[in-house]
Amino acid sequence: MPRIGVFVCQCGNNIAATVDTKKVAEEMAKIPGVVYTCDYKFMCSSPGQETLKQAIKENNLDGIIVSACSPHMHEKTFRKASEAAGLNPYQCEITNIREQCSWVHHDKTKATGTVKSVDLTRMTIQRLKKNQPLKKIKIPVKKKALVIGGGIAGIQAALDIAEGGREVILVEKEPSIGGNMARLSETFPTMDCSQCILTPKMVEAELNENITLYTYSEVEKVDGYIGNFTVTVRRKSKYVDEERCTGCGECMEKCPFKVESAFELGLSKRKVIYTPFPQAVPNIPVIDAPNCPKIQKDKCGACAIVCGPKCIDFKMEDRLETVEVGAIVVATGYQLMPNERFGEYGYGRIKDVISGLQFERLASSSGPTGGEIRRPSDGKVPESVVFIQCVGSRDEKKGVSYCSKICCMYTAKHTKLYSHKVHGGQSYVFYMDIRSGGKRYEEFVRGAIEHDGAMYLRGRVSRVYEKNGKIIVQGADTLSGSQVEIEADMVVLATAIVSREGADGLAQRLGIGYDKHRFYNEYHPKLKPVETVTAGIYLAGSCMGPMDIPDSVAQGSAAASKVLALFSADEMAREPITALVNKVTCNACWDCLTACPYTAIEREAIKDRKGNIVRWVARVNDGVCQGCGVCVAACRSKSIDLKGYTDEQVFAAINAF
Amino acid sequence: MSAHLDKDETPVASGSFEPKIMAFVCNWCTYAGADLAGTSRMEYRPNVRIIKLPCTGRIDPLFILKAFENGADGVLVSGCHPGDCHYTTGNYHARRRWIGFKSLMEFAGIDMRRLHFSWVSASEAIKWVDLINKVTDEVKALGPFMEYRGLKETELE
Amino acid sequence: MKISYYPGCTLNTVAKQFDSSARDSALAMGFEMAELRQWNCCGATFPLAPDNLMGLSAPAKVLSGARKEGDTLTTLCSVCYNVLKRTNKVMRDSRDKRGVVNGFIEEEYDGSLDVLHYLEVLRDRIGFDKVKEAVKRPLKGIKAGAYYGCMLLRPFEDMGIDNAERPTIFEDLLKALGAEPVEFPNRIECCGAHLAMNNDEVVTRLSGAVIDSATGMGAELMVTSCPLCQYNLEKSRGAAAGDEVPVIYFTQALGLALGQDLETLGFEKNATDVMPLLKKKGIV
Amino acid sequence: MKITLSNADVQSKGVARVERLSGEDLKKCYQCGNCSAGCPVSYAMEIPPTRVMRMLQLGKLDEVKAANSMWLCVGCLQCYSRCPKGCSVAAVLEAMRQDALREGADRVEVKDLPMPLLKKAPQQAIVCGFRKFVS
Ligand SMILES: Cc1cc2nc3c(=O)[nH]c(=O)nc-3n(C[C@H](O)[C@H](O)[C@H](O)COP(=O)(O)OP(=O)(O)OC[C@H]3O[C@@H](n4cnc5c(N)ncnc54)[C@H](O)[C@@H]3O)c2cc1C
Ligand SMILES: Cc1cc2nc3c(=O)[nH]c(=O)nc-3n(C[C@H](O)[C@H](O)[C@H](O)COP(=O)(O)OP(=O)(O)OC[C@H]3O[C@@H](n4cnc5c(N)ncnc54)[C@H](O)[C@@H]3O)c2cc1C
Ligand code: SF4
Ligand code: SF4
Ligand code: SF4
Ligand code: SF4
Ligand code: SF4
Ligand code: SF4
Ligand code: SF4
Ligand code: SF4
Repeated sequence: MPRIGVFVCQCGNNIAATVDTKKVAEEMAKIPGVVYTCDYKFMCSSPGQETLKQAIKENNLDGIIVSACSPHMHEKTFRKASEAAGLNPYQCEITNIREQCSWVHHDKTKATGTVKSVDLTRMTIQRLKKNQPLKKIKIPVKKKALVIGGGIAGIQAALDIAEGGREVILVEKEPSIGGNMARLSETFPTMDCSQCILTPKMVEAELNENITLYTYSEVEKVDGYIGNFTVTVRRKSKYVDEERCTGCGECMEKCPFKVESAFELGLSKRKVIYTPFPQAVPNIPVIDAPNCPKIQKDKCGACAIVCGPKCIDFKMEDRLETVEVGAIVVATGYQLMPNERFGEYGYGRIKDVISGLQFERLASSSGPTGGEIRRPSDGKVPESVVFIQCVGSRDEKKGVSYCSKICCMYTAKHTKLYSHKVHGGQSYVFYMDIRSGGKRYEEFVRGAIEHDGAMYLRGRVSRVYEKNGKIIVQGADTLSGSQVEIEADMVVLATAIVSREGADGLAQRLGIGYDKHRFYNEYHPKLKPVETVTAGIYLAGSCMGPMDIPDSVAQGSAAASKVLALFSADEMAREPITALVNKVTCNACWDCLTACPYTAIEREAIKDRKGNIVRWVARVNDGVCQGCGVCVAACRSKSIDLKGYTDEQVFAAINAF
Repeated sequence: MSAHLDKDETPVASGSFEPKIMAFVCNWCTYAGADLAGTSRMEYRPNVRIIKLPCTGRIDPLFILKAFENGADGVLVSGCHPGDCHYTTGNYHARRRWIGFKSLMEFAGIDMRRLHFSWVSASEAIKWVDLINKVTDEVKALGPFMEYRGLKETELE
Repeated sequence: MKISYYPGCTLNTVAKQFDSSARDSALAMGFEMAELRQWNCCGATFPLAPDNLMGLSAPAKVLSGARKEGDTLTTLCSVCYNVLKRTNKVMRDSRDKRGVVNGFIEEEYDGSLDVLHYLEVLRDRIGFDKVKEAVKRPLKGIKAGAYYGCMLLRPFEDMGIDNAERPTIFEDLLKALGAEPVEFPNRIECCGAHLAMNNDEVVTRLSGAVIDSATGMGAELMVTSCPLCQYNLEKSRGAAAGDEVPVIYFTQALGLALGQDLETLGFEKNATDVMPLLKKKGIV
Repeated sequence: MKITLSNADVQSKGVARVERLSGEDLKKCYQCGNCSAGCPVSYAMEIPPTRVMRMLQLGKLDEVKAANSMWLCVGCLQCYSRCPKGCSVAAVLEAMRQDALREGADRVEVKDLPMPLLKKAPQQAIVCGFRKFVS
């Protein structure tokens, strides 16, 4: 026979005013198994808790009910008190007779609140009889983090984690870290030079002893769960021995072949053995194998001849490396939507129609023109430049429905850069709305208009074509209500920010969610902006959606603080509300496996004594299971149950209805 | 198990039928929404008894049948709004299963007007109150649900 | 190979040269354009308001008749093509509208016809390389501007003949014929269409801009695929700077390149004389 | 210009009818101006396409009807094919034209058409023209 105690709280007058707590206690005393009841003014007060502890000890209670406020208020309090009194905390249950009775049923004469309190407490008692003592799950935590993506967000996260004294591996798929920010010239809203503020951070990341850079590498596989991830990283062959290379650059100097530079977005060429840009970190070249005649057909080999330390190895192969980490930060960034989709704007056909990022390269002092604004076709300094905003953004039909958030700002920046660099030049901006909601952002845009003389036209451009060596832009200015035609020397498209090619594949490997635009989903857009639904995996930067540098950096730091918090204890305690499989009855239908939102269910082989697999069953990974119970309802053979909410417990409550 | 209070103390006014409603709600949204109705001191019909589950995805059709067996005149299932689920997709599973439920319940001879499915978020106290009042009144109009009560007695024998 | 052919009203009257040169060229390319036994006017405009189902009955009737004669229907005039292709799509995709329209015309047509423009037949069924092989009188040295107009391309989701903003099908044909196509900006802009009826100002302005745009890029010849475009361009020549440029149907260019007798090509029916150009280039 | 706005304008039944006839949802238009920018006859319209959409959003159907815009639209679909929101001003104008024609407001009189035109113009121009301008 169980020994149950029931404590009915009056909550001052909050409960007692409409619920007859004494009566409730009396009624409960009649239920078989209930050996102790009382009603008390403030159960959560220190004396209240003392009463509870004492009663447990004195009456040797093996389960208690506190009929009081919502479990969301004080379940923790009373479970802690129970534990202090030597009772398993999960043998303490709460009945909510305040939010569900006294506060919503005010009619004392009809005693509705009292009746309901009696019913609810009775249901809880019967449920409690089926409770099993549970133990908090302890998970060991490996205090090493993996950051995927070495843009500004990833660099910031890595630096902050390293600063907190933990080891970090930073995986970057390109030969250098830096991401898109490395391409930018000067940056809004303060107009500092991007390289000047980024390069020190890149170098810091390289020199920090807690950070290991894996450049030219990609995450291939992710196993495990929070605190215990096993990640397989493909380290693509650089054909250059990183340990020995001094970064002297001789090889690049002597390599006779050139191809279009992806970093420069086709505005200039680079050698086949290359670093993407001069300030690359690490400053170690890689060979672009598909374009190297030596690797393809054994011709050339010039680089190997000139390399002093002899670090070039044309036979080098990709390596797979496994790393064990406790947390992962995903910071894989964004790319621009391919402009070719907008044939009416002539991108790809008219050489001087370029993208915003290409303009950044033209304006950058380390770019192909040394920072002079010259048009790609003939190197002429353009006397008039038309900027078109929202290309592909806010365009349900050919592009994406969302606003790319940063292009209003960078277009204003471009007009400023242009007016500073080309005196007498005129910029025109076609916009639909100006979105400049940030600190000093609106002032920045107004400055472009009022101080730097950009001509803003409210309207969209219908088409762009060439005529007699000029680019004709045909648009509308809806404020004056007229069609507008402008003869321009160059056109810059503020193209939509979209997720990286392959972002969905990485998400699937990591088990995190993404939206229909393949941007990664945060756990909660307001309250958990850098967490994912998968515990232990965090997000930072523009892989979540369009974002400027201040936001990306803030998120990098936020993700790092989450990682450091996780790493602050050796073990992580988790609520023991997890699913459990009955291996005897499980018939391996895998319904649970497909239903589980967290991929917490694995296939387990049952082996005979000789080690032969005799059959398969489902197994729940306690580290991953979040206790939703979806699998339980999915299992047709009733072979899986949820601790703390077992079928038995729920049926007991229903039966007491 | 019948009521432990003496007959004359029950809120049932003589002659008028007061239905019993069982509500299965999720811990994160609807339970919190009901709490908010409490903290806001809103009043609603006293006929509902809540059973808290982690997620509507945990709900088994048998829970509902069992509730009817045990004297429920109506059953309510409520959880997070689509896209808002604490467990990301639990409520989608619940919703998908709901289609199956429905035909099962109909097959079992349950008038679908006695079974309600709803979304109430943690901030929708008013929606919760309106929902309980509406469900109570509708089930009240339908009268007591007797078909399943017998089952339990025979089962117990 | 035989392909059902819908000429449409205009090709039986003012645009006979468009029709005859197409038929002759088809034969030269190894297929026969089999004129539908019975046909009516397509209505010359696809009803833009989806509510107007009556407007679909005439073209649906054409399609329904054509389906009884085969599974493919080809046309020459861009307008007919636009109307028939879009109507066909409605009949295929919308069960409701199909029901109503079939009710009007007392037929059971299901949209299962393939509606192809003659250009598509050449590109997809014959192949431009085959056309190129068959050329006997290459249009060498002629800078030709292909004028698409609106109806061949828009709306893209319905027509799908080519990229709506940057089509190449027309230029590809001209290339196969040995000409030098010039891509000019206004090749997909409107000529003024039916405003020919009551608004000369607009037509002259739009068509004039088309011609200017083409000659500005060096076109010496303009090629069309629609009698209305042809008419508007011819009529507006006076307004344009590139006044001298002759305008012909693409099938005339095709027939010319395939080596047909000049007399059969009906150049004399065009408002502009193409002969001086051909002579200058040494083609005739 | 000044207009007065009332609920009856904003919730205009006439505009709702145009929406029904055209199959277009006028609320979708966010006034980007692309249609006006690309419309070949916008220069001659008393109310250019973008503003047509705006005036209808405001319920000012009569103003749009009184303007020449719907009679000038050549149906080239430049507006529709480039509208980022997938709106067809062409369909809206056609619906209004249909409405006007059904009320018997013919735009051209057949007897006024010049003979040379009737003789030389392609049939399709005349058929199409009649369908756009005559009830
Ligand atoms: C034209 C233009 C101008 C701009 N100007 C400004 C400005 O003036 N001010 C401002 O605040 N912001 C500006 N921005 C925005 C700025 O570029 C971004 O806010 C910032 O770069 C985002 O950083 P990130 O780290 O999130 O992403 P990214 O910079 O995109 O970095 C992501 C990194 O992850 C790597 N990566 C991707 N996938 C993988 C993978 N699977 N495995 C390993 N590595 C991977 C990439 O190679 C890259 O290095 C501008 C943007 C544009 C387009
Ligand atoms: C009308 C309106 C609607 C909004 N709606 C939304 C919405 O739908 N979604 C959304 O995301 N955001 C919304 N916001 C914005 C949202 O309110 C803010 O983002 C958020 O409240 C900011 O939180 P905070 O903690 O920074 O500041 P606050 O909420 O202002 O908190 C600051 C706290 O500090 C205390 N404090 C101040 N000075 C001192 C001092 N010297 N010593 C001690 N304590 C001090 C204050 O008393 C206060 O409690 C809305 C804002 C407004 C005005
Ligand atoms: S336990 Fe809850 S109900 Fe009791 S006194 Fe504390 S707050 Fe009030
Ligand atoms: S020459 Fe050798 S050491 Fe110098 S950068 Fe090239 S690979 Fe490195
Ligand atoms: S072997 Fe390849 S990388 Fe080396 S110099 Fe030759 S082309 Fe360049
Ligand atoms: S930020 Fe500005 S330019 Fe970019 S999509 Fe949004 S509104 Fe358009
Ligand atoms: S309870 Fe939820 S998270 Fe846990 S195994 Fe089942 S479905 Fe997965
Ligand atoms: S659903 Fe049930 S029977 Fe099927 S695999 Fe999972 S636990 Fe086993
Ligand atoms: S293009 Fe479309 S959204 Fe833009 S103004 Fe015209 S109708 Fe409106
Ligand atoms: S269809 Fe009409 S409104 Fe649209 S662009 Fe053409 S002429 Fe202008």
